[in-house]
Amino acid sequence: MELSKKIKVGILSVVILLAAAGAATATMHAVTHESSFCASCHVMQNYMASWEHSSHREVAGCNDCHTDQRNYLAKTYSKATAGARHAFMNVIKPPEHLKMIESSKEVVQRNCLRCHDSLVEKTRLADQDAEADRKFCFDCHRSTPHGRERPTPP
Amino acid sequence: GKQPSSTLGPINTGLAPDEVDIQKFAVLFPHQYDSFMKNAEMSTIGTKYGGNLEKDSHLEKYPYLKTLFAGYAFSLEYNEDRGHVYTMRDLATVKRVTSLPNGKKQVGSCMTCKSAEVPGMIQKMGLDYYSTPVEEHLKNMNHGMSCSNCHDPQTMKLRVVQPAFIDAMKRRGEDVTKATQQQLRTYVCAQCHVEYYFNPTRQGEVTFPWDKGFTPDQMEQYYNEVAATENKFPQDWKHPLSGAPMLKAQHPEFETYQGSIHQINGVSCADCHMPYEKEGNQKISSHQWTSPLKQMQQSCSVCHREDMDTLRNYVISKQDLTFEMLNKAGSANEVAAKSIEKAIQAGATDADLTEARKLHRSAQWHWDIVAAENSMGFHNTPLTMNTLSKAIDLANQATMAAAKAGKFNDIPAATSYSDYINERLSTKGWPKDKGVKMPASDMSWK
Amino acid sequence: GKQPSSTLGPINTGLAPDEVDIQKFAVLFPHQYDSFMKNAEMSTIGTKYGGNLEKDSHLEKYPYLKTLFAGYAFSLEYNEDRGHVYTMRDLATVKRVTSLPNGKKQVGSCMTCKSAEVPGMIQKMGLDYYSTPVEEHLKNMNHGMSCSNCHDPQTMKLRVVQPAFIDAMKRRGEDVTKATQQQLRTYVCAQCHVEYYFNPTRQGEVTFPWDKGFTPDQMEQYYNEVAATENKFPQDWKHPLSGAPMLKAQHPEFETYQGSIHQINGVSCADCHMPYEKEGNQKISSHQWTSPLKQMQQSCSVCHREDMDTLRNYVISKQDLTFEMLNKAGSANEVAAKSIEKAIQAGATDADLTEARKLHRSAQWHWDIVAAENSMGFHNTPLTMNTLSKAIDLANQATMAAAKAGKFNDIPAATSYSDYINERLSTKGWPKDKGVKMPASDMSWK
Ligand code: HEC
Ligand code: HEC
Ligand code: HEC
Ligand code: HEC
Ligand code: HEC
Ligand code: HEC
Ligand code: HEC
Ligand code: HEC
Ligand code: HEC
Ligand code: HEC
Ligand code: HEC
Ligand code: HEC
Ligand code: HEC
Ligand code: HEC
Ligand SMILES: [Ca+2]
Ligand SMILES: [Ca+2]
Repeated sequence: MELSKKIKVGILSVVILLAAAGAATATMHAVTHESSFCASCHVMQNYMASWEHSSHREVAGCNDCHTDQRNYLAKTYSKATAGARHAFMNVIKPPEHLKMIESSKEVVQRNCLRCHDSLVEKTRLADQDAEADRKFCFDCHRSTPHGRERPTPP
Repeated sequence: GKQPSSTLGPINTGLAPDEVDIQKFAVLFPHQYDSFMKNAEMSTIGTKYGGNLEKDSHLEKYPYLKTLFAGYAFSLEYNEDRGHVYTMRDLATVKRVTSLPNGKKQVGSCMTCKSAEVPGMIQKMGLDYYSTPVEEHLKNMNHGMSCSNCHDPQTMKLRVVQPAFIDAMKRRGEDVTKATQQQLRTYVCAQCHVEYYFNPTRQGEVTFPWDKGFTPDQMEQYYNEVAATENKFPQDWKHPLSGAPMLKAQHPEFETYQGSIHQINGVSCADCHMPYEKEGNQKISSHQWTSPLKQMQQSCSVCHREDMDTLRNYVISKQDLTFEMLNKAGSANEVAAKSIEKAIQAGATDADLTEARKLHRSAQWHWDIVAAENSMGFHNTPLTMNTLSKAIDLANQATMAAAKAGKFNDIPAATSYSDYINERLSTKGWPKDKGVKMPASDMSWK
Repeated sequence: GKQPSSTLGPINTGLAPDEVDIQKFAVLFPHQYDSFMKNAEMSTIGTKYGGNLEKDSHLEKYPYLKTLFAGYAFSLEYNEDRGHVYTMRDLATVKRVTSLPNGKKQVGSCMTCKSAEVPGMIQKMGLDYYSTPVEEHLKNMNHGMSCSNCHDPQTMKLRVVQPAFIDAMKRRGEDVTKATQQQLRTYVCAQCHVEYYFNPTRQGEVTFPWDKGFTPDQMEQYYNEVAATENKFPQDWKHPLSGAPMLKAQHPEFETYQGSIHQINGVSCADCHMPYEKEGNQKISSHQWTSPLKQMQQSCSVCHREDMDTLRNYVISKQDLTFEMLNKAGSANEVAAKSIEKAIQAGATDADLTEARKLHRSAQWHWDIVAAENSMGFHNTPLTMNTLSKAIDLANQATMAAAKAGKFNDIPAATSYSDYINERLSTKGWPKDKGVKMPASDMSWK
């Protein structure tokens, strides 16, 4: 990553934290709302690219799946903590291959259900909340929406 | 967190806790019931080694079985499995039950995996359930497999009821009544699709040989070191040609699956054999258990993106390689049995033959644990093939030991049945465009 | 959108079209060059059966090799492979080259996969290149493997230059000079990581036995039906114990890979063995070819989501099952050789032994095609295991045929080397926390 971008991101991460902590929460949400915001990071570009080719492109953006949508507070908290962590990691040393952390999985799973609950309402797919070996939607839907292969970003 | 409101949620069916009558469930869950009744459909379209075909005879397909099972009930009649609606019918009509020699009667233990009434009967009758003849039981029983084999009738939650399974897992240190839902999606099947024997010290109680582990070698060790001594179960039968104390393996799907690539990735039996399918705008779990190769769009394509014909061809190519080894192991076991017979005729004593018989028992066990498994190696190809290579080697060793004991060197020639077997395979249901579809058949047992 | 600046557009290096000197490339592509030079690093950390360890002796690890390769150069010295920077050094110092009996000189054909200079030499010398001794060639050659083995020096596009590969594929009807980029990501490796023989009718020209197909059975058929007759190549050597005309298999990575699950999914050698990695701020293809198990984050997690330790353990469990069969096949072949020897001593004639020798040749071929392959079954487990089961069965059949020919029944006992072999394995580089790391070693050959 070029230096100018590094600085931008550094500033951004500080802004995210401050904004969330302070009064500018609304502004933070506005900035981070678009999927293109996520893709402003180098390591996010693969995910942007695969999402852009998925059937979800028109119906769900990054935040629809990856941020906690239960209420405004949860949303703010999840954006702020995840945002700050990503920005931090991005400056230190972005890993070559990303994997969702456990708490992110819960968030995404809830979001799948947010949209598809009626489809699965006759099944027991949401019954396994607390179980360690629970199956997530994306354990079967392995290519939704990011495809299977995740080459390192160029 | 809070459950999204629209999922199935807690159910109260209002049924009795010990309800077994499938019709009572049918009214409440018509989709699953309809799906269940499709188990009557028979076809092999899309599958080379599996599918569902009425009484497709193993004895006819694999001619060497007559020698391998000589002197044992499995040489009377032994067929490819078919749908869950036929469990009672097939039990009631198979010659292994109806035509035992010398008026012998088949024991009740056989019912254990055929009807939803069994757990209740065991509760009532105790061990007498096992020793009562099948034909007695058949007269009194009105239900085959039903929803309650896997579901709690009141909540419809998955649960296991098979005493043999619960006990065997307990001996391994696992309390399966506390299993997670994900585990249960495999455990409900493991109630029946497993290797078993009838414990003579407990009136023939159905028992699973897992104390030392699930691999063919570990189960064999259990038979040799625990079942034979503690439970006085030295053998299933004595082979009339070789005089060896033999073991019979039965449908070890669950055991074979352990350690496979799908199992370590958390894939359950239900994921492949009960894929979600759409009924209107909702998903339900298919309750038509059959070869997933007949329905790969549902069973495989959510996880696998490759073209399903490519994947099917790959699976079949693995099965072909397994099949070739299986038949080699079968024919090598035939030679072993005949060689020991020859040694006996040449005057070898029991003492001379100890080694050869030990090898024969072990060789046929390793062949059978694959032959009796129903996926032609798919469920765990590396383990299956390793096992077959042992079967082949052990059978050859048995033959060599027999030659030594009988002091002969003109070892009986192995018969290659492959042309016959392949020919028969290609006329019954394969290739897939020729696959056989048959109408539903009689399910009654009275 | 705009191309990210780091991808390679059309390149004009300004180098000569036949440039072979790696230093000339180094200046232009320092990252790939640095990566290439890491091939000197030696370690087995993370891998049980592979890795890269200086002169790890196969003869010492598998004691039965002394019998199997008796009378042949491979019984002099035979080591685990190591990095591409050592090709010339290892060729120049191995006893198969330096210490042939009776002052025999190893032929130039051996250089073929060791240096970038070879294609140019063949162009200049014609078939004389192959018959000129290695030691002659070594004096004149200044380059080992280099970029030009796989890249066009002017454009850096992938291309193949090995005449044996181009010809063999042409005989199969494929023009590999027209191969796609994706194919080339495998074909560049297939120039060398393949089975070969030296054609006696063409001064020992390196030739690949693929006219009938890539499976062990198809290559064997080619050797028996084409090489033996048309090309007067009946054998690699005559086994001194059994008198059978033997075949030696060499590194059939490419052949084994055909039809595997990864191959049918379009995965190339480079995908696993040359994963993308970051060099500074650039993404490059790793040019450090070694066991991918040492770098699973790069090699596997691009496609596989499971935890890499779980995946590694699974891979090793498959390799363990393969390894067990491999050693059984090795020891069965030892018994076969000794049994035929015993029959000869007992007075069996060549005519009596025809069958036994045919079986011995075929048995050892099936063992060797796996033993010589470098992934311990990983590249194609089903095919590998099927092949080993044939090796075991054929070796046992050879033994029985020998017993018949020699009219004896006390067949030599098989030695189980497994304790020794496992013990040695666990002291050299495994388990992974004990893995051995060694400093780079000498690469020179003059
Ligand atoms: C339809 C829901 C959905 C949308 C929209 C979505 N994602 Fe994802 N995302 C997922 C799922 C599911 C996974 C986990 C994939 C897996 O484990 O195979 C994931 C994983 C990730 C990961 C972690 C890598 C991994 O494989 O675990 C990143 C980074 C990511 N997504 C970024 C994005 C970005 C950036 C966008 C928008 C451009 C986006 N996602 C849009 C569902 C979504
Ligand atoms: C400042 C750069 C940057 C931005 C902007 C960014 N990410 Fe990330 N993201 C990263 C880095 C770096 C990691 C790896 C962090 C780690 O390994 O802990 C990461 C990891 C992830 C992961 C996997 C780890 C986890 O938390 O489960 C997900 C999912 C993800 N990002 C989604 C998103 C989404 C959605 C957005 C937009 C709302 C986004 N990212 C915006 C840099 C960024
Ligand atoms: C914001 C709403 C929303 C979220 C969140 C969402 N989806 Fe969807 N999804 C949709 C809609 C709408 C469609 C139909 C799109 C179409 O057919 O073009 C769809 C289509 C699908 C399909 C069928 C098409 C395909 O791509 O295979 C699958 C499977 C699916 N979603 C799974 C998931 C999973 C798994 C998640 C969570 C990781 C998820 N969805 C999250 C709205 C959503
Ligand atoms: C990854 C998918 C998958 C999983 C998981 C799986 N199976 Fe199978 N099963 C198959 C395939 C494929 C076949 C082969 C069918 C054929 O040859 O037509 C098969 C065959 C069978 C058969 C024989 C079907 C027939 O047509 O006669 C039975 C019985 C069976 N499996 C039971 C089980 C049980 C019990 C489990 C869990 C322990 C299980 N399977 C797990 C895919 C799976
Ligand atoms: C531990 C459970 C279990 C026990 C005990 C059991 N079975 Fe089965 N049986 C099964 C399963 C599972 C299948 C389907 C798989 C197969 O056929 O391999 C089956 C299939 C059958 C079939 C149809 C296929 C065929 O073999 O012709 C018959 C008939 C049958 N069993 C009879 C019996 C008899 C007789 C006994 C007692 C000697 C018995 N079963 C004991 C589980 C069991
Ligand atoms: C051999 C075991 C077995 C039998 C018999 C069985 N089921 Fe199921 N059933 C399952 C499994 C496994 C699931 C998936 C549950 C899960 O994932 O939580 C399931 C799921 C269900 C569900 C939840 C919704 C769905 O479709 O996923 C209902 C309702 C249901 N079954 C009804 C029935 C009825 C009615 C019968 C009898 C006609 C029946 N089942 C027989 C194993 C069985
Ligand atoms: C109560 C015992 C029992 C349980 C529980 C059970 N099975 Fe079966 N299964 C049988 C028997 C018995 C047969 C053979 C019926 C026959 O051939 O008459 C059979 C046959 C099958 C077949 C062959 C059908 C065909 O098309 O050839 C499949 C596949 C199968 N079972 C899968 C499963 C799966 C998956 C589960 C768990 C979800 C399961 N079974 C649970 C006893 C059981
Ligand atoms: C065990 C595997 C499995 C799991 C877990 C799973 N699904 Fe599915 N899903 C399937 C299968 C199989 C289908 C295809 C059904 C069909 O085509 O009939 C499907 C289809 C779908 C579809 C597409 C339906 C259409 O219109 O094509 C959506 C959306 C979906 N699932 C969402 C989800 C969500 C949300 C979850 C988690 C709550 C989930 N799935 C969990 C196996 C699974
Ligand atoms: C719930 C997910 C899931 C389902 C359903 C599933 N698989 Fe798989 N399959 C996997 C995973 C995970 C692997 C391991 C490799 C990987 O990570 O992709 C795998 C590996 C394989 C392989 C390579 C290993 C081997 O056994 O040779 C084959 C072939 C395969 N699957 C076939 C099938 C077939 C056929 C079906 C349907 C009958 C099926 N799978 C259903 C997840 C699944
Ligand atoms: C899907 C990944 C994958 C592909 C594709 C692949 N390999 Fe491998 N290769 C492996 C693994 C894993 C091993 C085993 C390494 C070990 O045991 O440590 C291996 C081992 C090897 C070795 C021995 C390495 C050593 O440590 O001594 C060679 C040489 C090799 N492969 C060459 C090839 C060639 C040539 C091709 C293409 C025809 C190929 N490989 C394709 C994964 C792969
Ligand atoms: C078709 C290409 C090819 C030809 C011809 C060839 N090699 Fe190799 N050689 C390889 C490959 C590939 C490896 C690495 C894989 C392996 O060792 O199995 C190798 C490894 C070696 C090694 C290092 C490992 C060991 O075996 O000790 C030596 C030494 C060697 N070759 C000598 C020779 C000699 C001597 C000849 C001629 C008799 C020869 N090579 C002919 C391709 C070839
Ligand atoms: C054994 C074969 C082989 C050798 C030797 C080799 N390369 Fe490569 N190289 C490849 C392959 C395969 C690729 C991937 C090309 C692709 O996918 O387009 C590659 C890619 C490259 C690229 C393109 C950028 C990249 O990293 O993907 C450059 C530049 C390169 N190699 C330079 C070199 C140099 C310099 C040397 C000598 C020091 C060298 N190569 C030796 C096989 C080889
Ligand atoms: C010009 C011939 C040639 C080409 C082309 C070639 N190799 Fe090799 N390879 C060799 C030789 C020779 C050795 C053994 C060197 C030694 O042991 O001295 C070897 C060794 C290896 C090893 C073992 C390294 C270790 O750590 O033990 C791997 C892995 C390997 N090659 C992979 C590949 C791959 C992948 C390609 C293609 C991208 C390739 N090779 C192309 C000749 C070649
Ligand atoms: C370019 C993609 C790709 C790469 C890189 C890759 N794989 Fe795979 N792998 C697959 C696919 C595709 C399958 C087939 C099953 C499926 O569809 O998931 C598979 C199947 C497997 C299986 C199950 C079949 C078997 O061989 O037992 C294993 C194990 C496996 N891979 C291990 C590895 C390892 C280890 C590596 C790294 C050395 C690796 N793979 C690299 C794509 C890949
Ligand atoms: Ca049994
Ligand atoms: Ca050769």
